[in-house]
Amino acid sequence: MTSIGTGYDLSASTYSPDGRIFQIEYAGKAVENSGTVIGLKVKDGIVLAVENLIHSKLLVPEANRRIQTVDRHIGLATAGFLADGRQIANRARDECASQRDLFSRGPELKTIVNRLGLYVQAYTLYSSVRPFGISTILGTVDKNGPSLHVIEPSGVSFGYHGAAIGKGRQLAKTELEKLKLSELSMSEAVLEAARIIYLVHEDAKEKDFELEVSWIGPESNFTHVHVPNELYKEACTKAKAALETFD
Amino acid sequence: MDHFPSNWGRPRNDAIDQYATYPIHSRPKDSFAEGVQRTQQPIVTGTSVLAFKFKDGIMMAADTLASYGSLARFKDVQRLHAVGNHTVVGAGGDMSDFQYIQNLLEQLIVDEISAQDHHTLSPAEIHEYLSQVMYARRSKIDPLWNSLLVGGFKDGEKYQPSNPRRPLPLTVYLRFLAYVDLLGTTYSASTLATGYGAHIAQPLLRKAVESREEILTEEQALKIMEACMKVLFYRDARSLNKYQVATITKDGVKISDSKTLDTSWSFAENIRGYGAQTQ
Amino acid sequence: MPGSMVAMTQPVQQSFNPYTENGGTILAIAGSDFSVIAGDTRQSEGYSIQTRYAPKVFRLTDKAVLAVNGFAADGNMFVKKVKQRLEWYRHAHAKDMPIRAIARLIQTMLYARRFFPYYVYNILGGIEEDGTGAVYSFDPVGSYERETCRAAGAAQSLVQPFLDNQIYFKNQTPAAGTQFPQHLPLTSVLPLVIDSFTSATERHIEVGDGLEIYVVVASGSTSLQGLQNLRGVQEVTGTTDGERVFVIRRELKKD
Amino acid sequence: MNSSSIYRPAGFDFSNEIRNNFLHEKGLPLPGATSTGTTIVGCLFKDGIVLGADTRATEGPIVADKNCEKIHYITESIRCCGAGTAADTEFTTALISSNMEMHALQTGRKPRVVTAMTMLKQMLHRYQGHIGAALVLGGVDITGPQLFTIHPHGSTDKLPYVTMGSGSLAAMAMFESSWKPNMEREEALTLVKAAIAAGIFNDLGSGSNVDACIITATGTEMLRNVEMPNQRVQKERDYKFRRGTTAWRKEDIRQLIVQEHTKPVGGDEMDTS
Amino acid sequence: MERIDFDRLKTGEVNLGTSIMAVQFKDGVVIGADSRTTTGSYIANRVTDKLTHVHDRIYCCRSGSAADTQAVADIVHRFLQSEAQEREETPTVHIAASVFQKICYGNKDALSAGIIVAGWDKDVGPSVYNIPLGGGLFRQPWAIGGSGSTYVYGYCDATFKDGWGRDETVEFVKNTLALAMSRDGSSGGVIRMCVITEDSVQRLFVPGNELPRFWEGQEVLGAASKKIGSDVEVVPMAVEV
Amino acid sequence: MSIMSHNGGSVIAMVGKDCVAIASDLRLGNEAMGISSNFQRIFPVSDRIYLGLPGLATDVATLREKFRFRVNMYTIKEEREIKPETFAHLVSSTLYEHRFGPYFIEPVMAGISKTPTGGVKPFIAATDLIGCLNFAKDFVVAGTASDKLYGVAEGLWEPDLEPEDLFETISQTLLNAVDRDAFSGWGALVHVITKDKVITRTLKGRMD
Repeated sequence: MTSIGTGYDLSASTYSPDGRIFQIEYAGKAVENSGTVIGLKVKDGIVLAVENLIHSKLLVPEANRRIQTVDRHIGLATAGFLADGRQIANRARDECASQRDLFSRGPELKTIVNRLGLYVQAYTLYSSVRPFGISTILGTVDKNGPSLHVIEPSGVSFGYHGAAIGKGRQLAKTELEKLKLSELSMSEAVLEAARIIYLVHEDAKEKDFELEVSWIGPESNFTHVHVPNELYKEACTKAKAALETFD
Repeated sequence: MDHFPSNWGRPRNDAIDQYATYPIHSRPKDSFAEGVQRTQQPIVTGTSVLAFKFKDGIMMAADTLASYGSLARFKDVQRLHAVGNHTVVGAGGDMSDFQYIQNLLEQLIVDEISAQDHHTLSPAEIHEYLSQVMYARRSKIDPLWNSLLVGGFKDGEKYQPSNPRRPLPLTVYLRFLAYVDLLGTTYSASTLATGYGAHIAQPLLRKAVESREEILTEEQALKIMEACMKVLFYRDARSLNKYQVATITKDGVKISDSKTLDTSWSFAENIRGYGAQTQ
Repeated sequence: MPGSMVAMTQPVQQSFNPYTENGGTILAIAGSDFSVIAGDTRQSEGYSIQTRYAPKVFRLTDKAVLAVNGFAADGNMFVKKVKQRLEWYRHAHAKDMPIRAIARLIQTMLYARRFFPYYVYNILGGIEEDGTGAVYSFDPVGSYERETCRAAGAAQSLVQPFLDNQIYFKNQTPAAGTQFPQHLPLTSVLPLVIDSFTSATERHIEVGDGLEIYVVVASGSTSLQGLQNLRGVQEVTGTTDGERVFVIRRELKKD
Repeated sequence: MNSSSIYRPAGFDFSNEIRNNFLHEKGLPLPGATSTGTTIVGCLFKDGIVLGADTRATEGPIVADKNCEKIHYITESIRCCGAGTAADTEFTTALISSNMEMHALQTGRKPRVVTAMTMLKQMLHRYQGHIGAALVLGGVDITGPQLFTIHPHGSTDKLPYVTMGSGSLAAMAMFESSWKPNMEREEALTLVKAAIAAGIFNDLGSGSNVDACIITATGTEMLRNVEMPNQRVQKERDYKFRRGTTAWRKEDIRQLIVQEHTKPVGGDEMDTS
Repeated sequence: MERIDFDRLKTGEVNLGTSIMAVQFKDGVVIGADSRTTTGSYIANRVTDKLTHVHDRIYCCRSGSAADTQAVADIVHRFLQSEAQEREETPTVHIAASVFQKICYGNKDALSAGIIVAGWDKDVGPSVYNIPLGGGLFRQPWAIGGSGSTYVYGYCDATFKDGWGRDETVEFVKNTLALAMSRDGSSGGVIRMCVITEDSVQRLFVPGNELPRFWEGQEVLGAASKKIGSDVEVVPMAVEV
Repeated sequence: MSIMSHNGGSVIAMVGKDCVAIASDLRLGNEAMGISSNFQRIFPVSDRIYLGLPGLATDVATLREKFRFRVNMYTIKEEREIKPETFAHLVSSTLYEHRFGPYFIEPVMAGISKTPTGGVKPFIAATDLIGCLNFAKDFVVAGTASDKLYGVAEGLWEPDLEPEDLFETISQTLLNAVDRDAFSGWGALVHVITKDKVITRTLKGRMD
């Protein structure tokens, strides 16, 4: 951390002499500390999966989800500060509602991502605020087919075929690249996503985790929902089995 | 209730335009006409909505006409709107206000989905929401010029009425049917009808349905509904012989394609004149 | 449009009227240690019956029951808001609000809307903190009074003089050496309530269909006996000690 | 109309008009008359006509008469149900009934239903709707069973089944869903009773009992209170007062039977010997 | 202006909202009308006969106030009967129309009546007279009237041809009325028609369920075709109970 | 404020066992201001027929004379006493003559007639201001307190009351009804008509 002690990292409104904004990079660190989140854009849908690290055994299972729904057909998953994730989701909901109000139909994800990007970027301009400590994966299926986007703490956003953020992102990306995403069916993608999450968790075995998987596609009537219980259990079992053979 | 939407919420005045027969563009000028909200009079209007309980749920129907004064302006407008999986809202009155209400409900459902909290809106909750909206708007003297029926069927918790403070929830499927209008007036009964239907279909419905709610099958219910729609078409000058039926059962909401009524006129062939005339 | 008709059409203002009337009648009678609050269940507009069952009498607490009559939408909204205030009171004070305070609360709430009133006649019945039966009656903007009996609503003018005669013994001279009782026992009050409503049903077109009679009884009252085996009675008490609330349902004529 | 005075001709007397208009202009609203909110119906069947009516008369929201008669006599084989302003239906039908009797006596024939209808519509049209009578006229004459409605402005309709009054929509719903041509007498009566009942139970302006009248070529059968679905229940107690309950100031008793006491007066007994 | 002047209707008066029509052809006239009578939006009579006989070969079609038009038609009917007796010849359509016109014009403040008189006489053969509100008299080859007529002027102008025979004329009347009835809430029910020729008066009846039908495609796009799928249940987040 | 309540006043008639009763209040007002507490609005028509005329005081006077005249003419022409039923129709048609300029009176009649068998038949009737007759079997009411009278009478009336009981019932009905009416009251007068006598009593009533 070359920045430490230089004084250029005290405010998001200050560049370092080499043209960096350290606060944003620190925010990136916050994302890296978080459980892995991946998103898959497959043949006819989107699958999101989260490695939800359990920091206390006292938590109620399934109570603190990191995949959120922002509109009927838009799902959102964050890596980083959970609270910031909630904030971004609420903002996304407001944006969706205002689009619906204006056009009497479901919003396009591109618009929402752009507006959220601007929103996140605004938090990199002022000394009085800190940038968002999250990266966000958004997915939807609309009349143009599935689409998947990631918004980073800087406010930048890109579209992806497969995305991974958080602690295990490198390994996850490698695994994603091996897949023929455009040929996968939704259920296959769920199994793959579960397998990848279980795989990347290997590095942090000491911590417990909870797998979260949601999808959007014909199977879910184009609504963003968590996958049905049977499929979820199947995915977990198979992921664990795969882990055995992987070793 | 007055069966003509223009008169809803107005002081009753039989001296002028008792039946709202004025063509819209030549109505007597309202002294407040300038600077008044557009909803002070309905323009494109739908007529009655009917609904009642039967063994497996709720059945609701409305014809597909939207009138502009006495002009039959749009002949295939859907006036039944599904809200989530358990509820249907049917509307009479101003169609632009109804479209606004549809948007409200759509957003309500999206918000509910987004919450992901083990809860989907029950028909009773949707009705409560609508009555709050309608009452709030009437209190602003800017009403949504509609009368709405809310029908639904959902599993829910039934409280022991004998002990309201310590509810013992029983999970049962509950049929729900209630009314709300532009004044925020609400009520519930096993048969309901808005607008013109309140006068002409309600007597038939009460006779056919009351005390048989637990016996009537969907097939029988459909027959009753068809009979009522037919009588309404015979007797309501703002109705159409095309209508849709919504059935809400535990399998969810089903809204039919529009059906055409089979009507009978042959008895009139030999009627001549209005008195002594015979040829 | 012909000019001659303009003069006739002009004074007509077709502006929106935010009120309507929904018929029905309510009444309440206070006994020495009980209170009876009753209302019919018909809701109508014009010549149409909207529903044969729309309650007008609501249990607020175990010692207070509120009857509302007039414009149904305002009535329901008002009851909802009163209940909300009582809930807040419970959260703040860990007990039910006494009826005397509820009465004043209702006045304040009504008067707050002095210039866009709730078009509702309220009658509040229940048990005071000293264990006596109480009836409070209100006008739509909050003027109120504690009384022994009161009728309100569409058939108020039919029922009230009858109650004057039968409850207050107005215009009656007692037999020599006797006195009329200050309070009637519950067994005398209930028949009077029922007869008041059957009479009103006979002569007023907006009254009928069903009758709901709430009885609030002070703890340890002798009125409890006989109440439990009455036809169509149901207990709706919320707590286990203290006052008890019962509701008696009867049919009225449906024409 | 009808001459109850020998000093002035028949017809309406407008002498109070000026005074009443003056009062009205001072802002005093004119009071309403008794109206029969009413459900009245008529229905053709194989051999004749069935007429039906409820029996409630109202003054605003108050029931003025719980069991009034709304099926009026025109002739033996013609009857007329009235809705609207009660006095108007009463007197209009009475006048036409009288005219029909005169007509029958003058022509020496049984009068026809169309004759009554024409008299009624011409009279009502003359008064331009100010006589508020909405009528259902039915009867059997030489041309067979005839059924008409007459609106207050004097328009008429000839139909096999008709309804009028505030409950007409409820009653018409029954007819539209159940009427069929060439019904039997009992079927028709049942249908008419159902139509009136629909009015009684769904229209607040109608209530109490069902009256019906069956007219066929062979005779007329007036079924007064053929259904009584709204009898008052027994009161919970009796309300007889103790005699002496009411305090009074002054009493005056006028004997209608003149008491005669014969009492011999004075003098000695007459000597009859 | 053909439109029924609703201001003139008295409170609660029965109104023949109405679509009426008369067309002359070589051998006679075809007259037609819908059958709806309304008080406001209540259909007081759904099978009214608005084709009123006033003499052997003369009929009128009535629109406006039911009471007024019936009264006027009754007066004319009576007049023509006595006229025929007195003059010992059948009155002409023109005479009938003139009497109608006289009454309507002379009482224009009190009446709301729009009447079409049509028939056959030996003077001129077939003829159609239109007496709109106000009491003017206009002879026309075809005439339409009543509230429904405003919707079909264009259709009539575009369709009518001189020199039609009986059947074509009947079709024209039937189609015009069906179009008017389908758009005008104050018209509807059945179509009654009369073909009046020298030899006969023939009644035609088209029941309400057999009216000519025209384009009935989807008129409002989008809204009605909205997909109503049953949503998949949301898998709930655990909530402490 | 209607013309009917300009002077105030109410009348009620009830049927008993072989008797009838008719009662009225005694107030004459000018709108809310009381003028007299001794205003007569029930008049004998014959020995056994009484007529109550609640409504506009000027019309009370006019109609009272009109009916006196017409009943006298009837008696002279027919050479018999008028029956209550006949009188009711006379009242009805007199009012209907004025259909389009009515008297502001809603008459109430009570009387008893003899049956051919020697018994007596009680009779009551009322009409609205244009003469629509209402032959009730129990009670008839009219005037500014009519709503209240309907309510109380419907509660208190019972069939087959003896004259003295009928007196109590009609008096209690009237007094309690007019106490809730601002335009009626100031004392009351009751006539009970039986086969052989007419009992007339002046009641004590509230004077506010």
